[in-house]
Amino acid sequence: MKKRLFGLFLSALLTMAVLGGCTDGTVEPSVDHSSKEPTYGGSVVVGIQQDFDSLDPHKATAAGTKEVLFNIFEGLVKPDENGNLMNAIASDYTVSEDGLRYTFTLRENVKFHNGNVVTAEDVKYSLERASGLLDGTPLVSTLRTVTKVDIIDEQTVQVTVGSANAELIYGFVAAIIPAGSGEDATADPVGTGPFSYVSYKPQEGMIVQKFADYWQTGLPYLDEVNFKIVNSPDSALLELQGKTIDVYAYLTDSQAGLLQNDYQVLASASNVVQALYLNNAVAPLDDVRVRRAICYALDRDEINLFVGGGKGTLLSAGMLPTLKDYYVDLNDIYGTTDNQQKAKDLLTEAGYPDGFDLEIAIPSNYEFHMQTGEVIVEQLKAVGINATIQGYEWNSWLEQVYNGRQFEATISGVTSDMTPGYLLTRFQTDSPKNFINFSSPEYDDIFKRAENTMDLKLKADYYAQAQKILCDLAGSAFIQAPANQTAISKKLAGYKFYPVYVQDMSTVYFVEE
Amino acid sequence: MKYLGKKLFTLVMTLFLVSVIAFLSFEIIPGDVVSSILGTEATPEREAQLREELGLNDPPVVRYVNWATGVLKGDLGVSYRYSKNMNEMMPVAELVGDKLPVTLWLAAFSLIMIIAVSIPLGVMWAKSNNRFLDAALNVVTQTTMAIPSFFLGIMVTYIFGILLKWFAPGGYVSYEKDPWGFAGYLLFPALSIALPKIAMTARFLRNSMLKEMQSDYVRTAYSKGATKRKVMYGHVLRNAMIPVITFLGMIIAEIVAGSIVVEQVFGLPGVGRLLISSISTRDFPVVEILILYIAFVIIFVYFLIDILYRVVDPRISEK
Amino acid sequence: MTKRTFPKWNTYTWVGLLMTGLVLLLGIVGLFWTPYSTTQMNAAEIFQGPSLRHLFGTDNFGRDVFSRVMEGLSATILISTVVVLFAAGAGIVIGAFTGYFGGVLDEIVMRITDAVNAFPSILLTLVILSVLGSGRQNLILSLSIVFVPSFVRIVRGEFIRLRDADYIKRARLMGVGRVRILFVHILPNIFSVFWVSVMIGFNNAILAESGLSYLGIGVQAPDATLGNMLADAQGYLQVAPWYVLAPGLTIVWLVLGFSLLSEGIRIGGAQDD
Amino acid sequence: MIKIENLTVAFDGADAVKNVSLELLDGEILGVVGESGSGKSVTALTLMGLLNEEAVVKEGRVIFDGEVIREGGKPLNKALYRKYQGEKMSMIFQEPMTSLNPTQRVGRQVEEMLKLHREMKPAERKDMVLQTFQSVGLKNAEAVYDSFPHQLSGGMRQRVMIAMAVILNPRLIVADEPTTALDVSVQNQIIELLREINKTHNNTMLFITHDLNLAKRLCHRVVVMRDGEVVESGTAEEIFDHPREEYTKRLIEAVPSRMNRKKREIVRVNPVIEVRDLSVFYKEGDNSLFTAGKMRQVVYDANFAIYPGESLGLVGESGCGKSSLSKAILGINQNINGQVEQYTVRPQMIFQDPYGSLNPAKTVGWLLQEPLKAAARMDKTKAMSKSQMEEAAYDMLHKVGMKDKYFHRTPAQLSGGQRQRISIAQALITHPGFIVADEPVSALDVTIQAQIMELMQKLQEEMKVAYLFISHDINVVYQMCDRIMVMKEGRIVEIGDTEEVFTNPQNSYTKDILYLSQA
Repeated sequence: MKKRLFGLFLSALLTMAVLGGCTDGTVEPSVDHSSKEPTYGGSVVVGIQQDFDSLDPHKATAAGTKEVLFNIFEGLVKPDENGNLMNAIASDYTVSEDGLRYTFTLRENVKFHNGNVVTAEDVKYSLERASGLLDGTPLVSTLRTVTKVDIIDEQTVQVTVGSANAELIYGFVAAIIPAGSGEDATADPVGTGPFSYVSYKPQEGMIVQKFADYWQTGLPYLDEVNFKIVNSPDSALLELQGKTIDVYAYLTDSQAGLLQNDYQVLASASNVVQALYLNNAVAPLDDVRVRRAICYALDRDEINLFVGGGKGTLLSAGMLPTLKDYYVDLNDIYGTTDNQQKAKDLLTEAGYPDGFDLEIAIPSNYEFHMQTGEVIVEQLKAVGINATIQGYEWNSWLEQVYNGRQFEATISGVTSDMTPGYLLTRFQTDSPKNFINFSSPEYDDIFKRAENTMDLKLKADYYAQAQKILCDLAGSAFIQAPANQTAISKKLAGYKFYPVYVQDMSTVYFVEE
Repeated sequence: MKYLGKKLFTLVMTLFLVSVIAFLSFEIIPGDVVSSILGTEATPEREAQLREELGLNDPPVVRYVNWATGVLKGDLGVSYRYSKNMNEMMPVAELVGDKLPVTLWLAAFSLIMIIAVSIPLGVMWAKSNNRFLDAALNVVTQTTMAIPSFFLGIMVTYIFGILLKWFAPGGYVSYEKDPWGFAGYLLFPALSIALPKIAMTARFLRNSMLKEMQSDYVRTAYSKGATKRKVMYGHVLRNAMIPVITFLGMIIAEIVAGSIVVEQVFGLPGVGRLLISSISTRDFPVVEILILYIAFVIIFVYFLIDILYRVVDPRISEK
Repeated sequence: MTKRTFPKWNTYTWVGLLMTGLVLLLGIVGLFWTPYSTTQMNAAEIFQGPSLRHLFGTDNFGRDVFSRVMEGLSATILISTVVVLFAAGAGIVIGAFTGYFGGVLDEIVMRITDAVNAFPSILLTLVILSVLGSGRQNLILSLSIVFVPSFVRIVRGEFIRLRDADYIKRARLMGVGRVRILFVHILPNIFSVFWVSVMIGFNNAILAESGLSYLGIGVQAPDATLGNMLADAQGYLQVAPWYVLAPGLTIVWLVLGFSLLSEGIRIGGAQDD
Repeated sequence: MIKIENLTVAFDGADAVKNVSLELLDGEILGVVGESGSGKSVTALTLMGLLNEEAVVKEGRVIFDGEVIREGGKPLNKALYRKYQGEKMSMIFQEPMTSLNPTQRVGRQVEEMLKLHREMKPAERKDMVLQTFQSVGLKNAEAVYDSFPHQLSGGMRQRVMIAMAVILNPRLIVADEPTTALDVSVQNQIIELLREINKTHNNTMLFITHDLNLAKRLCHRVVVMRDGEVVESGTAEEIFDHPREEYTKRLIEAVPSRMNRKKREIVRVNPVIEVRDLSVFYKEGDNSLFTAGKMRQVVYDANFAIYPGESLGLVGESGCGKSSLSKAILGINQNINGQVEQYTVRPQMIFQDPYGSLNPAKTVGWLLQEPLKAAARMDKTKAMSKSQMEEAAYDMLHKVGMKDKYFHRTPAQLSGGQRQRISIAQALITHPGFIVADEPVSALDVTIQAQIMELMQKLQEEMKVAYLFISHDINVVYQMCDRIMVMKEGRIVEIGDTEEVFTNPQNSYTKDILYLSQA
């Protein structure tokens, strides 16, 4: 596996390493502990794949860091396992009619790990720091529209934003930290979460311990959690077999099979959109017929079978089924198996009856994408397209493909956060993240309308239209949301799957033998 | 004194060259630490802020000079990538100081294994007149040397860890926490490093001894009525060890400087792994120091070998 | 005592020749023909164990491992051969001049090779591969550069040894040109030593390539080399051991064959003296 | 009494010693004389039980004081032999440098004899070693005791070897060419030491040598061997004064002596080379950027000239500057003061070692044509066609007395004498007027030596070439040279007509070496 080298530094684009929420009951624990009583105490080792990019909750961007910091830091609101927001440090909040003013009421007596009670000062400081009001640089980009944070009284904070956005509330998951701690050079991470920070060692991991004064009484169960950085998927398997880790969330399909008897192995859909992303600005991919031909040529059932054991969820546009209010199933448009005749016809029509050469750039540290690439090359060969794989080191891929847009096609995964707009915003013509150079005035128009409405129904409708346009114009050849398989020790129960990228250890407990 | 002066000059020259090459490499390779940290979530503001924080806006020469003067003053700088706490980055000295013992212990363990096994084995092999044993050892050592290092590591893990359960793969414990557990775990990676080197050293020693046994002074020793044993240990071994010392030196340099692959296979948080990960995250301060460390170790070991050579071989010091 | 021009043949030479000959043949045949397609995937045949139909079983895409090993062999052999040719060629030229003439040039070249030697080869490889992009040619180029210093050392040592030989002194007295002395008079005399180091270099190239593949900076799929296959397969060690063992043991076999061959040549050469 | 009876020893199936019988009487020095390959060393090593394992004793017996210690067809009884080795028989080897362990102090190496065979306290052992050192003429015994072999001179090393051999006062001492690697004056001292030991300790000595003069001087009885067989044996007088066998006669005749010398008239005008006030220096230390090499002077103010067709002999001990002088003349060493004027085409050189002076990768034909090619490249007027060159090469091959079939052979397929012929041919093919011959016959057997000297003289007549003939053997020089030049410590101490120098030496050093080399 090539994951060895760079496996530790994956950024938000992680695919296999993504914990996805599956709220529609696809999670079927192989051992049912629900009848058993939770016990308190104990220590658990959780295998994680990435090293920490920062211990500052506002500066951390890597999904692998956020999944752990979730246990230490909390925002005014926080996500639950159903993809909804629940109140955390805020006990309640209201949004003004025009969507420009958010008023939060703070929960009483929420304590930081240092023993201090969270005050309105702390909240104001944290939000100003995250939104860039302190030094001009927004650390949490969703909060960039925040213009003012006011303390109404000791328990109330009002946030004013420059433009209305129904999805902005998701930005308030940003961590609340003690006032001034962002400038204190020697500060250890201090938050209000169920676990408090103990130590961190590069390349080894982070240890956290139970926070006794956690505001949700009864939580957490465990005394200590060791988030241990695992070197590679292969060593993760060995460590699971050697019982040196208790929880690991990023199994490959063959590993899942091996562990079936010794662990509770749970599958869930991830929050990643894997696609053969096509650069819409270069010939011959600038011709919509060619892009459609590629979509017809792919046999996504086969890809799913080969690289994910058939457990992935097939996609046809850039939206995830986990965001169920906004997702439309468009798999019928190009079909889930190959339609070679249609593909060839389209190619002929576009003036490429004999196909063409296509270079697929893939970050080579992602075994999953590399393998997908191997399958796709074979499938494209059948319609005459001579595709080759060019592996890139992750950083080079970022620079040349993602940021530089110097590529023809690439296989990658885009991770979603909780906001439905996140996945679709990048396909606007002038979006800085529009690395595929997708350009459709119609799409831009629809997306703008969706963004500006506070009516969620209407918003969902606009998003559905946008997905249809994206699919119809074959902006890229979308493939799947890969399945995510997690191994959990049989001694543990209470592990919850989230639709976003977190490892919530607060509800995990040892069962009585 | 002059000898020392010359050696010192060579050391400094080489270290300087190495640091420049490393610096230039970082200028050339695509991708930088900023994009590495921010990944796909980069915004222009954050990028600019981070660039400013890390001092990446200065021209390359200024950055190199700043870095070099810092190092000369004993300030190894801070990592671009690893945090010490919420707001501070990890000082390179602390980071490397934390990882170095792992690598050094690993090297020490393997070296002990290599010396403890290969020297008796080489002597026994050279002494033996048994054709079958000779051929068997030849094939076994050749085969050991033909196994790619990571494949050997995987096999060791699989056989000793999964099948025999003599150790828990990945169950590395820090040397501060549990020295015995640490040592017990290190045995197996050390074994994977040592196996091919044992084969190489034993072969080398054996060949060296066979060559020495053709020497005139061996005949002289026999003419005194000495037994083969006395001749071997009293005369041949020391002379045969002279070239072996150089050979061992190369091996020491190799394992102290880079047990990269084995650290990777066994999940040891040593400097080899740190180097690889720091290269891919473009963590320049860490990479520079590690490369200088490796270069220093290599040159220093060769220097020690040179001195040892003078001790063992009286002919050299006279020249 | 008469001296043979060719080293004496012994068991090592024969066994080594047999072993390398077999895999070389497989590799060469693999360039033109394999029993099955090396890329065609077959969902029905995933992870079939070794059988008469699939000698080394099948992989995670249902491809025939034996066919892929054949293809990988030819790629590995090609890469290693080119690397060694390049490195040895450069080693001869640089080593010859520095060894024979010595002086400031020698001092500079030795300092540079010292620096390259003291420089982690993986970093060097990564730098070159990052600058040029990954791929076969660039891997060859970077490995070659990493391998040059060792050849320079060997060649240089031999030229230093021979530059004061009586017959070279005589050649100088005759007025033979310097370049001719280097390459016509001295060079043929270092071949026995050189040949052995070429073989060792060949083996090191194979092992280095597989090591780089393991670290993820080697040749990329689907361009199979043995090292690359081994690195890809190791995740399936417990599911499909044959998939790992096939390329792994082929590497061992190939390297062992060359080691035995060079051992045979070395012993044969020693017996001649 | 020590006896070797009907000994046959084979290597690789070929008999190296055939049916040899020797008898050593108590107190005598028995010389075994022969050229290389005569089996003399193999006989001695068999006697000592030191043959390596490839050798097979097919037949015969070795009897030591009535006990059979080695018998044909049986393997070596190592345990039995160890009782004799060191205690009752010991050996002195040819190369004291390599025969001593380079990494052990010599005192300890001699002491090992005592450790192996005597129960003694360490202090007693050391005393005894020091005493023995003094008895073999090592003056500063304490210092020698603590020295490593490389810190001693050649003569001292051989004395250490002798001390080792005599310390247990064995019945038999085998000396295998003990003086060959040494300078004449030291050689003489060692011979005298051996003679003295033989007299005082009255032990038996087997003295192996290729040098007939030495045998004549030292031995009571002499055995002549050839191709593994004994040719003739008898008392020293019988053998040297009344040889019966043809081979013995030839051997004795081949030894250069002051008898057979052709006199020639040389016209000394227009020298081929003229040397004026030549001083030669050597760089010390390694050639690096950091150490500006120190210069050591090795030749002081040499003045001489050599004329066409003349042979000038250069005599001196090792390290006296002979080789440095010759290299300076040829321009190999450029660190000189003074002048060297050449009046001929590129002078060539013939070296001592016939194995090292021909490129082993090439054929004889190529080696002979290479000088022509080189000459043509430097001077276009000398360009020759391929066939012309080949013809010249064959011609030269014939001139040095070799047949056409050797044209395509490599040096490895030639004997030492043949190689030296090719060397000469290669040096002469471009018709240089002057050649430096550095010990050209020293490494050769006497009979071959005579042939080569004859060849060189013949070619000198034919080609009018001048030789600077360097040798440590003054008798060889006497036979070869018209004039003689004696060097000591970098200075030419005497130069003059050969007859005159020999009959009436002016310098005391010249007198010494003339005396020492008298048989």
